[in-house]
Amino acid sequence: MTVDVLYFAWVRERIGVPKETVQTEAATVAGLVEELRAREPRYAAAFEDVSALRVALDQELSDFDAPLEGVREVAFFPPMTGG
Amino acid sequence: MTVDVLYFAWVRERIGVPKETVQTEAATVAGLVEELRAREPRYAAAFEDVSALRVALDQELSDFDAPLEGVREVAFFPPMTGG
Amino acid sequence: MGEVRVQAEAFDAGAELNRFSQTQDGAGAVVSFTGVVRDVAGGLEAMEIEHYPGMTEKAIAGIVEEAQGRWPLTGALVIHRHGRLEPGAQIMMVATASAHRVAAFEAAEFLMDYLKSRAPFWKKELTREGAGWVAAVEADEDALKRW
Amino acid sequence: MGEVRVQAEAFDAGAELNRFSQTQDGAGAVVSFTGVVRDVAGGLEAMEIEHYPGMTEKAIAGIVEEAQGRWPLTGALVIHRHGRLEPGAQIMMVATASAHRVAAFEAAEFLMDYLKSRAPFWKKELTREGAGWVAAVEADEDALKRW
Repeated sequence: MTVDVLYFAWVRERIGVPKETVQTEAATVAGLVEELRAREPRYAAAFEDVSALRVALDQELSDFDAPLEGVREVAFFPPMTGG
Repeated sequence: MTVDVLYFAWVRERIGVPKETVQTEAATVAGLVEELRAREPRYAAAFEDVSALRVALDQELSDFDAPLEGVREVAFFPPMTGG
Repeated sequence: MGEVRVQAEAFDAGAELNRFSQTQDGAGAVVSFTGVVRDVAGGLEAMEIEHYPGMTEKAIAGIVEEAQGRWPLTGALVIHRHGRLEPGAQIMMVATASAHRVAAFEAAEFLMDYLKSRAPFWKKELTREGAGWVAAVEADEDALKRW
Repeated sequence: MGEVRVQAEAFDAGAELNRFSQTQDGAGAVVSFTGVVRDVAGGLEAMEIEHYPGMTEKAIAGIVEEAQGRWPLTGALVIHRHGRLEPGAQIMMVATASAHRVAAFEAAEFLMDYLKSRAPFWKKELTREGAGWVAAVEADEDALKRW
């Protein structure tokens, strides 16, 4: 399957792009993270500590155990600092 | 001694004047209230239940046991409803 | 640092908020509260607010000083009207500013709770059926125990 | 009943407060919060706020809806800026209105607490020495436990 993957804040800066389309066989977000980590050091650096990251699936906050099936947009980012 | 006595809200309405100068021998606020009550029915009506009243001495909230000595202005009123 | 105004005239809450905010150096958080005359039961023609000139200003200044002692405020503003107010009219406003949001919120709530029960104002409701003094609410006195 | 705006442009907090207040029929209490860029350590040139277009509006609308379910509000307003902001600039504002003051205050604090940690914004500080992302504060996450 194909998903759009978005990165924000320092995750975006480490990976170097705000958005890319990814071909994945992963069943869960955690599986997708493993695939990305294996790609290149910049991904390994961005995903070094997933406890420091948050994930949204189709623009809803979710978690790393969540299934990817049917998801079109995955976003990775650090904890939010609004307000 | 002589004190200015002020009345507010329904206390003022029952007594019929907003302010008067009173000659008193009372040592405390409670003593002054007794003297006023004895004057006329409109005072007795206003001071019927002092637990429903508040008192300020020289524009500071006080209580009915407080001494009157040195006080120039005594004000009686119901609980405040500001805000 | 603290500004207190007791007045019969209407005020412009938005303009007051902007003016207040512009003078709060170092503030990261500005909170405002505006109180509005409500026609709760229907038929309210006006609210008449009596106060104790002289004591009112002193009592509010004392409440503002107490708030400034409890929270690190860059400033605080209280405006309270008296006289005849129609439904929908703004009765009063409070504004507080601080480096952090919790202090600004708490100080504004503290000011409101104390103004309700410790500033010498009395409200009278004028309706088609007659006039009546608004009774103090026990919950308002209880609210002071929080602080 | 709930209005959400996510924008790069500055806003006029006072004008927004007045406009909001005028549409709150039955409200006796209007609370506003304005957040301002602070130069905490000295040397801040600007704050850059990144957000997640599309999700931001939805996330804030969800938080506003949650607040309206918890408190009897006549209305709520959230404005949040993104992009480059200089020290002293207003980042965001929240306004809530209700018949009673406690509901208006609590709903405004709830909105602020959730916007801090659940709306997809990220702040970057640009100083003379360089740039750094503002880290989320544990106290902000803890603040959500209150609700």
